[in-house]
Amino acid sequence: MPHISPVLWQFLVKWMTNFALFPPEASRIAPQMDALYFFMVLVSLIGLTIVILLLTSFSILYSKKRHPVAVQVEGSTLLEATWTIVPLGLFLVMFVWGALIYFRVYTPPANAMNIYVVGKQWMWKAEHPGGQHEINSLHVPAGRAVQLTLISQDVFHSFSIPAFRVKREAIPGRYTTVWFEATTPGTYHLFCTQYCGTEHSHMIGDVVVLSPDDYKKWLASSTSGASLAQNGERLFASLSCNACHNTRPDARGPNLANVYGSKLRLSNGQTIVADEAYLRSAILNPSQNVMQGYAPIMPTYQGQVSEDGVIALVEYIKNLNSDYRVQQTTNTTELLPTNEGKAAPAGQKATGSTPAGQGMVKQ
Amino acid sequence: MNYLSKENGLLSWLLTGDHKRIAILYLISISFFFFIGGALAGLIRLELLTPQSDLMATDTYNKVFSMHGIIMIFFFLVPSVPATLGNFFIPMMLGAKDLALPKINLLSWYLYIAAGILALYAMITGGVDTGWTFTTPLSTHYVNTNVITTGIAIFIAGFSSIFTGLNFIVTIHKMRAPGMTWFRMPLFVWAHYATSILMVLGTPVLAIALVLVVLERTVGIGVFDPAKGGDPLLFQHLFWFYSHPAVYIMILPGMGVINEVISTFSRKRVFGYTAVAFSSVAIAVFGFFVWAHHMFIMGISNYSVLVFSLLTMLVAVPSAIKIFNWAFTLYKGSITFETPMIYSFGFMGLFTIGGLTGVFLGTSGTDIHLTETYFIVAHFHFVMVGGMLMAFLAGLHFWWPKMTGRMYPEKISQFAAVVTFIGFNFTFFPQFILGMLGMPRRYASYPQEFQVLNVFSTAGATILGVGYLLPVLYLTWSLKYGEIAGSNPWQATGLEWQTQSPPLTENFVEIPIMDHEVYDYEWLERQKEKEVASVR
Amino acid sequence: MSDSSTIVQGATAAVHHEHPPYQRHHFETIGQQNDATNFAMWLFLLTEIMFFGGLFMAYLILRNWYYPAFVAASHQLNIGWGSANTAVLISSSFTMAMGVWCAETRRKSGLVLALVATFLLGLVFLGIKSIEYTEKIEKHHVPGFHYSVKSFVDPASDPDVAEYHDKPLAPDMAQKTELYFFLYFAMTGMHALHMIIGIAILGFLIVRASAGAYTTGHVTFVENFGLYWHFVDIVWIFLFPLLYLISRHQ
Amino acid sequence: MSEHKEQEHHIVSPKVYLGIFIALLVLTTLTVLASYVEMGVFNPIVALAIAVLKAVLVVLFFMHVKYSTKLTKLTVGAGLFTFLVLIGMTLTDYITRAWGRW
Repeated sequence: MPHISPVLWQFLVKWMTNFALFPPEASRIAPQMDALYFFMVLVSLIGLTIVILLLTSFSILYSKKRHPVAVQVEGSTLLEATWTIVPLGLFLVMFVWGALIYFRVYTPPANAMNIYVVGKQWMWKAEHPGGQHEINSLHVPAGRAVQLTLISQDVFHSFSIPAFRVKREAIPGRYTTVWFEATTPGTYHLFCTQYCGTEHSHMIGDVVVLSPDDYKKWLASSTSGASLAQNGERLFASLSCNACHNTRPDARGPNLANVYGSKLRLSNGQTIVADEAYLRSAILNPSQNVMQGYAPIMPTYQGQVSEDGVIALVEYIKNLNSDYRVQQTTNTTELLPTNEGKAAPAGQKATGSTPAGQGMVKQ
Repeated sequence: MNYLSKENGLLSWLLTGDHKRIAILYLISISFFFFIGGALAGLIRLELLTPQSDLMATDTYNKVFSMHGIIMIFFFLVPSVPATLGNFFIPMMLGAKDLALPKINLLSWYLYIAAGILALYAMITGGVDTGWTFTTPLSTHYVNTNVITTGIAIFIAGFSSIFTGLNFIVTIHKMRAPGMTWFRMPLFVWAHYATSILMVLGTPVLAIALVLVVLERTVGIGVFDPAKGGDPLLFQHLFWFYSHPAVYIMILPGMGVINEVISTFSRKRVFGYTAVAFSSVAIAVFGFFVWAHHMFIMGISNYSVLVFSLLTMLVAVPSAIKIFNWAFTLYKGSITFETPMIYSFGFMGLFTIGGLTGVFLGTSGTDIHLTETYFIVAHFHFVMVGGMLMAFLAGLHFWWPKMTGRMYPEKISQFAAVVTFIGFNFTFFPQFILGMLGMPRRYASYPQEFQVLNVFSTAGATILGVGYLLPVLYLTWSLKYGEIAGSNPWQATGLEWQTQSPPLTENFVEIPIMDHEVYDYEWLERQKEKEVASVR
Repeated sequence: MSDSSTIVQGATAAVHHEHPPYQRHHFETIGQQNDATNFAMWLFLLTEIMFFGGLFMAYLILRNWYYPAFVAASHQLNIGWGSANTAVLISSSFTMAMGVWCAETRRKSGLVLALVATFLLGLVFLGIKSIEYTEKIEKHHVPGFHYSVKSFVDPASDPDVAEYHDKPLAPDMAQKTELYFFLYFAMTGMHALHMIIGIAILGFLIVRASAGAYTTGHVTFVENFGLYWHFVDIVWIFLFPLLYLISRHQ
Repeated sequence: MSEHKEQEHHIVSPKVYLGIFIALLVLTTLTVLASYVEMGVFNPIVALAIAVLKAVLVVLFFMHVKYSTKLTKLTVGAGLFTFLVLIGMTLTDYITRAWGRW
């Protein structure tokens, strides 16, 4: 078979070199998750072995040939209690251990750097605070906690990085978050794991973990000219948000400086922490989030601003930390300060002419 | 004279009120749907032989796996054991002439057929590509396939299932023969009682969820549409409120079959009858409290995750109890290894794996990594195919002599059982590893390094396919050429075996009186002695 | 037997005895048959509870999220018609219960009369419901069909709600009234569908009852239908306060 | 037949029906009037309490549950229980979503 064997050989070579049985562990959480996983595998193997041993040994010992007449046994409370309580105990251990890991994965540390990820049919768009955009790839530094704030523009998607053992659904209408700390530089799979329509299986990409130095280089080389906050600022001005949200004493809307992270009193008496989710909701469903002392006059921007636009606005508001900045925005969008956000790239100059805000307002 | 030969002609079947004939109608129809679903599964495995989506385009693949899921779940697994074996044997095991509501029973078959035709129509005229889960807003706003037709089909199939369950509950409560107390009922009946509770209470919630999806597609206003203020997670809650208990609807009847088979072929009463009976009911009750473990990473509240994860651990325990009770039923028995027994051994091994891997997914931490991957695909196929289908085949072989009056050929069927077991493991075990590697489910294409395991899986599926075709051939053959079975070929104790095979339309010449425990093999011996004495 | 207040049916009859004509062959006694069908009806009502349960669930969540919209939208419902319909339905339940009593005590003309009254009250209910639906259609309050939020962003323009002095809703909240009306139509529509099915069966019952079918001791069919009818009544008993009476003060 | 007893058929007197009918009408009037009174959080509670009371009256007397077997009572209870499971367990998600944002 001279024709077949080279083909077969090629296949074998390809398979052997590409073959995987266990995913790489490339994040801080991965070994912890795997420890639990292997504990459960071990328990399962022991359980399975016991069952198989029981079945085979009884089958041999009490086969009709050896044991022609059955002896009736009623049952045994002691035995039954054993195999009720022992599995229950083991399952409860797994529950507690699993819950600890679950909360760890979905509770980002306070110092995590934030990257926004928008899922849409059928691509992932990552937006870095420095204004870098990526489609179907995500560059992150090793050794630093990275928080992803996910949202979907259409259907449910799920952002899965098997090598990091993390996964979170991007759902329409609400931010979800997940975080990880990559440990090993390299390129890893990024999958959409929630079925999302025709091209679901092509909604894949790469997560590139870079060493801190490489990451800095990457940030500098892939900047789009304006940071996310600057894009937000432009959008803020073009939507005339500053007509109400300004520093004038007769302003119709609350001043947004330092609003992020503060506790707000709403007109319905509730207090709420102004986080990303709140800011997003306040833009899209303003009447449910009116601050005390203000009239519910703000129009909704639902359907007018894309998710990317909302992200830019949220990022802008997050970074508004002085009245001066607000006034600047009110007067002009041309005066863009440098180094605004904590993760904004150093030495970046805004040109003001870059139409980075384009495409953020739905036509 | 028996139920098969009493009347002839198509109409005598289509208008029958006899639970046994309806069971046969169901058996034929679910087999038909099983092979359609199986063919679709074959297409899926063929496509996944190579990393690229080269056999079919991604949208075709999406339709294929969606229809595979819909047909297998709603048109095969849910009605499989209850509507065939349950329908046939519950009245007989209870010593009744029929189910309590024969007309409703026939109606439920017609609903099933109507739903099946509608689903096939939807499939032929363009298919549906939402997956069997109909996730909103994908199913409501982002696909242009036959979601409405399929939704209506499942709605109707749901009512078929409700009526079956309702009928069983009424029958079990009201139609038991004299002396047939609750704790003298075969465990098969207990399992069906638990199943029926789930059917009656769970299915309507699925029905209303589908109605809302259909309304959202037609009228376009969204209880599930975030753009209009609705919540897509609400659909998930309603859907899984049924669809999680539905997996117990699919597995509990199978567990019922295993009880009967293991007891019969080890000549022993089931170890800890009461515990097994109550564990069925416990599964049914706890089954309603755990649905949100399908939504752990979907953005439900973390505290809610804690509650549902904990309750999931509790629901795993009754299954563990059953497995060990079955194993200990063999203890000091006198075991023979006929085909149903081989299938039951297969069931116990595979269901143990399926159940334990379920715990991986119910544990919130590992669920993050394993959910939505091939791990979950492998898990539920171990439970559904390795568990339920094995049990169904065990039951089918076990009761075949009673249903048809003929024996199946023993050697070849033992061979088929072994082939099925081997093929199954080859098909689905590699998928656990694929899942741990992170291969997402519902992918038409995948990265290179997953190919080897996928090739294993496809090769296994081929063996599995042979394993499923064999019974069709030899069982059909046995209808004409099989040995005459006699009324009780297995020397089993159930009331259904104490009457002729195939049974009379009225099941019993006179209503039996249950004066002994079920699984009482000594009673059976005494009966035989009495018969011998009376002949003398 | 019929004039005592308690009938013990069937009891411990032997296997072979005279069957009444309406006893199905697979039951041993008529009592067993009655029990079985009665129990089956209850189980069916159980599924109905869960069926409406899904809608109530959706209502509960959305009402808590968009309370102002739900209040304003509920003011669009006419409380007069709503209360009248509640009374009509309660009356029909009463006549139905009387019908069952007539069947039990073998009063044929009484039974027919009660069933006809129930039938007519059911039709009155649907008539009033259709008047209400027409109002909604005229005001473009049917979700999905040219839905208009005018009455909510500018309540002054709507004389129907003048008595409540509603404040104008913010536009985003006003949109949510569409969700209220969706639930309103889904819940009352599903309820009306049950009424229509019930009325159709009632028509059948009236014909059979006037032929004397249910006054010979075989009352289960009437009784079980009564259970269904009362269940539909109960659903309305909950729908009425939830949809009409969210908040009528101000 | 078997050992299980068939249910005794109790005929409810029309007087009882009439009483329940009047009670239901009174409660309907009451619930309408209550909705016009400002009671804050108690408005929906009162409305639902009256509705539950009305439903209980219908179930117990019009539907004869008061005179029925334990099985019927258990069935009604099971329906109510499952309905509450649906509502309650779903609410564990909705109520706690706002508890700290993750």
